[in-house]
Amino acid sequence: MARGVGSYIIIRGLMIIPTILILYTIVFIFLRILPGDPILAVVGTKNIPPEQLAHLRAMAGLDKPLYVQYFDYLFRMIRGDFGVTLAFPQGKPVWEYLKLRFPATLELTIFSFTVSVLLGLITGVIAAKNKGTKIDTSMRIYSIVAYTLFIPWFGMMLQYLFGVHFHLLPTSGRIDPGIDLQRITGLYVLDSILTGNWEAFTSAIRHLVLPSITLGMVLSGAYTRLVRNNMVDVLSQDFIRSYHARGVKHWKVTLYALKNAFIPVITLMGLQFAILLGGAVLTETTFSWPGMGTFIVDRIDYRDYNAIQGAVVFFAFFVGLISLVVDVIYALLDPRVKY
Amino acid sequence: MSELLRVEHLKKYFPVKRSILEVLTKKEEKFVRAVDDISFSIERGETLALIGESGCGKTTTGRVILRLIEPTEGKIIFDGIDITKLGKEQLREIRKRMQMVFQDPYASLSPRMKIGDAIAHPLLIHGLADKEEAKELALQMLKRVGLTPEDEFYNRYPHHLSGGQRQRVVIARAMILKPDFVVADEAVSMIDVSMRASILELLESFREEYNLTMLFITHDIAVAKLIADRIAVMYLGKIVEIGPTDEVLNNPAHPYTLALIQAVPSIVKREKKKMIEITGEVPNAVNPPSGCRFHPRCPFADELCKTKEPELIEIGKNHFVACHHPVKD
Amino acid sequence: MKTIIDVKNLSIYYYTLAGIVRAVENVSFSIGEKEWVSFVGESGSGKSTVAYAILNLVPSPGKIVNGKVVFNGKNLLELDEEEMRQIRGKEISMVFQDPMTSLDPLRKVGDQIAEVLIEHGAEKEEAFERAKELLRMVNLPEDRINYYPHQLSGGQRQRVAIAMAMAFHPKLLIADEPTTALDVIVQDSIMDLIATLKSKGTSIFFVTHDISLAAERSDKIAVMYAGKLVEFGKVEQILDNPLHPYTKALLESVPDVWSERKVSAIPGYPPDLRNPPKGCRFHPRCTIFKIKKELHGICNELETELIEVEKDHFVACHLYRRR
Amino acid sequence: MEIITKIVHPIFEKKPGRGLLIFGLAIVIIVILMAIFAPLIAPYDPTKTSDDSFQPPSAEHLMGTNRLGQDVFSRIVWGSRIVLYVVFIATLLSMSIGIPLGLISGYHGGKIDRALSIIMDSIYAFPALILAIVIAVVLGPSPINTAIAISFVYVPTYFRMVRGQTLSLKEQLFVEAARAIGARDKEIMVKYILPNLAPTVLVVFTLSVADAILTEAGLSFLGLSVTPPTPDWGYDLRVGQPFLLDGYWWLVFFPGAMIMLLAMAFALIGEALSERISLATR
Repeated sequence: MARGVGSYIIIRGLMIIPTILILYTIVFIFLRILPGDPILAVVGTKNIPPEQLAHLRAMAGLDKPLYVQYFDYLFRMIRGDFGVTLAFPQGKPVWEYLKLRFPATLELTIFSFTVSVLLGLITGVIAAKNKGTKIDTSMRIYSIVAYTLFIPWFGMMLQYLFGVHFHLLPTSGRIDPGIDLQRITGLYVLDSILTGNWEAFTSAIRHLVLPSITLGMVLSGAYTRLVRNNMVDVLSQDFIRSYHARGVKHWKVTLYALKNAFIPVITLMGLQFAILLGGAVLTETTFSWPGMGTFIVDRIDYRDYNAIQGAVVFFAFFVGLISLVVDVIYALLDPRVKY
Repeated sequence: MSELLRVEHLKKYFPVKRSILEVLTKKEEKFVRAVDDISFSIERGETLALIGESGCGKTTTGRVILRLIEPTEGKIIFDGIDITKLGKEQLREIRKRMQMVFQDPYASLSPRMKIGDAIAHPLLIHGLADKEEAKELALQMLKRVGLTPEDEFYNRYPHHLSGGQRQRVVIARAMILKPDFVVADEAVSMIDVSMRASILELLESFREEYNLTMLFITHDIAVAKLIADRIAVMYLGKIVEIGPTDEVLNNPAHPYTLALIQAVPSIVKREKKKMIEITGEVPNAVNPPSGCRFHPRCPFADELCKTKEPELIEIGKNHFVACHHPVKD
Repeated sequence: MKTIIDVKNLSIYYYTLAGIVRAVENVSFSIGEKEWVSFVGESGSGKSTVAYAILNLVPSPGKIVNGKVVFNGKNLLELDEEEMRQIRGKEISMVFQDPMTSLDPLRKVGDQIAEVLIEHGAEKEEAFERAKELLRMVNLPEDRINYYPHQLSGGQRQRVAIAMAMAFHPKLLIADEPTTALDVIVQDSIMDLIATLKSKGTSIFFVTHDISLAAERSDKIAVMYAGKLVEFGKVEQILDNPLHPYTKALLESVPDVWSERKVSAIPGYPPDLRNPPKGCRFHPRCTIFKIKKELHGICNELETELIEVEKDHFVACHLYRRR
Repeated sequence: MEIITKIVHPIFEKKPGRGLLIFGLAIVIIVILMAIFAPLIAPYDPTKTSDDSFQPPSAEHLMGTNRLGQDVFSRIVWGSRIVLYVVFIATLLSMSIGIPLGLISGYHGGKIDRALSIIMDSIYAFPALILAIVIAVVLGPSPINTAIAISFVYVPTYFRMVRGQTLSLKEQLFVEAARAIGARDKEIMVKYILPNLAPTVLVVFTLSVADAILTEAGLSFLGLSVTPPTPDWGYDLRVGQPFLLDGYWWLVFFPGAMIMLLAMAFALIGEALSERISLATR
């Protein structure tokens, strides 16, 4: 059994390679093959000395034929070299930025993810247990409204309410300026726990509240819906009725139903995580959160193609990893999955 | 009487789905031997019932004969033509003469097609009528199968109809081309008991009208008795016994046939005495037992049965059995 | 004979969006000790709904609108949730139609069997020992306790379901079409198992659409049509001397391996129970009603009542009205 | 007239989801009318600046004015044009690529199907907004480019849905029945599979429009869709944000509320439709 799971993980891990390659290729095609010279875009003017242009091209690796560029970049990336920035500050390894920015995004997404799953589970189970009543309808409307919330707008409304109006919570950044926190993982909450820095811990949590509620709530809608529908479906199944017919206690049956209803939700979690990352770009921009999203947006302003490519391909790796984790969890929970 | 359909050494193996791990480690590909070398023929105007438990390959046999799925091996000779060799267009031509009635009337009609159009469609596909004529013929057909008022039924969708009514539509669609041969796959098993007889009557009436030849696939021996001239019993992809209906039912020669008949509940014969005690369940068709496939469950099995596969031998007039130790009464 | 369960004037309606479906109307019957009673009827006749009502498990949107289910001197429909739970699985147990869906796919068979015992007070270890024993009793190897349901065949799963139902020597077993999804040979063996249970003192409430299956091992047969109990009596009474026109027609429509008679269908279709026919619910399909003009104004107007025409033989038809 | 009642009647029929459907349709129709009649509805020129900056909502300026003294209400009215234009072009494009591809790929199967599926799955698994950002950056800010960027990321949605449905429909007995009566592949796809896809396509259409509205707004919020001074909801939100902390809430409240309302309207229609379909097929 254990060996089965191990080799399943390896095989599934190998299967994310084509996914990453495809995304890399798409991004490469868009950024390199479509018309427009990225260097000129960075510089923003055509009046630039030819030797400087040539230098920039060489730095970006643009002086080689396309197919060489394609494989060159691919192999360097596997070694963790994501190229260098083209725009200010020129020539800095993109990896340096990713190392700095990714933990911020990860922290935000972990908290938002937790918020969304918890909210979705609670609302979904409530709706299913009250199927066909007004409560069910209001949960359904909640799921639609949550799903269609526009992140920046919702974020700003929360900022206005809790930041401007009540002065309860900070509206931007990850931590109060002036707090000194030793960086270990880059996840501030974790780092502050590890170093026992409670001032930093409170500050980090307070900064996380609004962004993660914003992002988490928007994504909870999909869970509400799926949990509700699965739960209704499972509750109407024979095996639930036969649990009751065997005199199994009510709360236990609910638990078993929830377990069965949860299995399809795991698949959704993988897909939702991707949406979460997309939403993180907007959330980070809204809350000036120094993560991957704001990094990409900053680089857009400079038209820094190298940096954008690096960040996006990095995202592709991350998405692939998440889908792997999700599949493994699924296989462990559902005995029907064959490794 | 002449022969209309002859099946020779027909095989259908389905590959077993392998997991990614198994594909990558080059684990040997396995097959479900759904139909494993069967031969039989049907005379013009005759009804042959193919009976057996689920998974014995009877439904696969029906689908392969119409080439709805491709056979792995063997010949299917319909009116002198080996249809396994036909190309796409030739096959379409011959399908005018070979039709099918399906088990599940809830699934065999497109939910978004009016039932009248569903009945008329075969005519249009084969260019046998223009739209007007096809509609006229479909209306007549609706009336013929008892769905009246027919112009009202024409415009209904399947979900407005009961199971019995839908099955009439399915029969009408199959019969509108006036076929020579029909495969009826469990045509009444999903219909409510009180209406089964009327569906059988309907099939019977078409059989008389068109001198239909029929392969009637069923798990219900009582139904087979009602409609069939001959019965073929399948077990694990093989025909184990074939013969005239009364012969097979009253003098079953294969122990499996005997077990099957004895298990059928009856109102007339309520008191049961067990003639044969069989054990276990139908084995996996991926690795069927050696020799006679029934030997692990058969009370009469000996060494011979484990090693040598029995062939169909004639034990009475037109009555064949594949058993080393046929049951005698 | 001692009565095990006594059902009186049971009515169950389904409150659907499309209207109120009168699935069961005014059904009364009783089952004696060690008695096997088979409920026969077509789909939609309400036979399964009656079965669920005994355990007060009618699926939503169904509601028991009237009636009593008296068991051990108590009306089960008035018990609170905990009292009812104590009875379910211990004194009355149930086997469902589709063995593919009646076991939890995520839990091992052994855990599910042991749970019944634990829920009714057994210790954990003792429960697993007993689970193995129960599996042996239904002719399954005891190592099956470590299997998941999807690793078993349909027949094996139904055996597991019966094993669970046998856990406490229940007074009553409710079997809702337990063999419909199975092949004849397996069906026969499952019927044997149920018969074993009966021989140990359990009464059987058996639901089936197949009257020939009911013919074999039952003591009594109850025929339901469109939510009503139309005839109830001993097997010989029902099969050899059917009184209700529906019972007669039903018997004539069933093909039988050992009979040479022709079969004939019952004309027409079962009624829509949102709007059942007035009077006798069978009258639109009844051939006698069609022929006998003098019944017009009676069968299509007056409600029928279940009348005892001979000892133990009840029928709900105006032809047998007390005059 | 009869045709109109035929279309309108089923909407008002008393079935579950009627309220949602009517509410959603009403908002969509209002926004469409707003876009068509923008010159008549908007009281001011949306791009004309004035000295009346940061005016709170009043009778004169229903939704106040922004930093440049432009009338927020007029900008919202005109902004509806961009949103609808971008979203409908994008959806149309992704549908016309995704649906036929999914149908053919699912029906015929084989190597091409497998290759297409892997590609589509990869794109689908990736955050749509980030991919749209990359494409929008490369193509440059203009409504049509935004539409292309959005359409690219929604092709997999249609492809996967149509392919999946086709795969399951293909296994349905009625498709086998169609083959048994001698129907050709083309006839099976057009007459038997496509009509049965229609309801799901309709639902996915409304939901993906809702999604596309949010993506468009997201892109323009990041400054990737239009160039100033074109009125656009997402862009106005971006421009208004720095002044939120000063209490000028109306700069962001109204444009954002419109984005959400429109997206919600489509999602509600989709919800109501899917409920009706599931009821009808039961």
